[in-house]
Amino acid sequence: MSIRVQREDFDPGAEIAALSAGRPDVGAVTSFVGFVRGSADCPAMTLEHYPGMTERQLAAIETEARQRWDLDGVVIIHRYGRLPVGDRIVLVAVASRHRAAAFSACEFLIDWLKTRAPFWKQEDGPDGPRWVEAKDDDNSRADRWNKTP
Amino acid sequence: MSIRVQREDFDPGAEIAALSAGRPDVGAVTSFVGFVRGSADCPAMTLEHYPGMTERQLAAIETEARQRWDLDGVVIIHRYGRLPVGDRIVLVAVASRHRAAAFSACEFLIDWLKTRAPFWKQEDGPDGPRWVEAKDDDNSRADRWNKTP
Amino acid sequence: MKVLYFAWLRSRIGTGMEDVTPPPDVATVGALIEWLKSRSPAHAEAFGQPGLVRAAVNQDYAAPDHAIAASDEIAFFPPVTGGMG
Amino acid sequence: MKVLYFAWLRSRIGTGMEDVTPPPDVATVGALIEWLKSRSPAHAEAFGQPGLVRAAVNQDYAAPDHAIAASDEIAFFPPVTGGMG
Repeated sequence: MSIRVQREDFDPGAEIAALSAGRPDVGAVTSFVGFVRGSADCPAMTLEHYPGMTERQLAAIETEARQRWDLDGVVIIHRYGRLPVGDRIVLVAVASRHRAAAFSACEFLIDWLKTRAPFWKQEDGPDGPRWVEAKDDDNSRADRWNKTP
Repeated sequence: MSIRVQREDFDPGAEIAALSAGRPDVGAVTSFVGFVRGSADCPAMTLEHYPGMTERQLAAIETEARQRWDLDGVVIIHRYGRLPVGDRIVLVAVASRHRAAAFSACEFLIDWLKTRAPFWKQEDGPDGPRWVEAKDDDNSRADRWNKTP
Repeated sequence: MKVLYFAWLRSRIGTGMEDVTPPPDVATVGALIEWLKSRSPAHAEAFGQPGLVRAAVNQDYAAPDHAIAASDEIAFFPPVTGGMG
Repeated sequence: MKVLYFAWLRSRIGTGMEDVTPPPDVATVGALIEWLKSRSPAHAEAFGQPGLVRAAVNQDYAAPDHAIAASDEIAFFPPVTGGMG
């Protein structure tokens, strides 16, 4: 299955290898791995999500990517729950004949995932956990894909 | 060492993990893995390179990427020798605080690597091995980075 | 009608899910928000800044004028903040 | 002066490396190419289409007007075709 929403960690190398295994037509696999970034007063964060809607939105985003680009495979894995600094959060990996499609689709997927997938981040802080607000930058990066070139 | 030119295969997962290990400031690792693509009459290819110049050009490209973007780590691995269809050829992986820099730098590096790194490809064919000619598309992709935005 | 809350909307309202039966004239997402605000001060506060609340009907994003039915699953949540990097 | 050949230039010339001592007036990459072409029919054929040959002096790309010295490592090769995808 190419879309997974899970508590458990994942293995980027195994996912990249699986995308090209037995596929002599695959010339390029691009991937993005997102990590929990640390700060002085935040040793961990907790990701809440909307079970059901998350999988549905990720599937819709994947379908759109496959319509836009000629892709041989897509894997999207997103974790939820409590994640300490340095942990992997999300993987997007895309296989294609050519690198241009693989790069564009990978960036498209992660931009949309950050603005459309129903995840909410709570950071540990000195005054207890606090909800993180959405960043305008993420929305403007996702908006790029709506413009006609 | 972040630049390796070698006959041996490499492990993309291990390289991605090493880029973020013990680095709480790393939020994103993007990577590109290139594979030997198959066709009906080409079961393998052989990559020749210019030892010394290869490492020198890759180091220059990496330095330029680090000047252009705020990066936390870069790994470039390029294989040479005889490579059967499906084998990994090249890895570019980039770590950064933010995904935009990581994506741009990764794509920049692979575009330049394809047009500047002294590798030459010989494909097995029905009439014996033949040298592959450079593609204009690769040069125009690399030229993108010279344009002022 | 099943109503779900996520993130700080859940914290403020004090539950992640409630079954509600609004009157028949509550026929859109926007009307449902207005009706939910009348249920408790916590609801009123949670929906106090409409710009900060997103809605989904049956797990798809929905605008305030989206029609709703008794069998729908309707969710309210803040703008998403997933992923990293 | 150490001269290296790669890919089909190496195949056509029949060696990957040769030590040469051109006359002192051969002072640029372009002049060296002309002089090398006079060494054998294989050299002349390999350098027959100048647009298909790239040069490096001491492992950096060099244009035909690049100066050369006796201690330099000079390489000739086709446009690169590395990587994949």
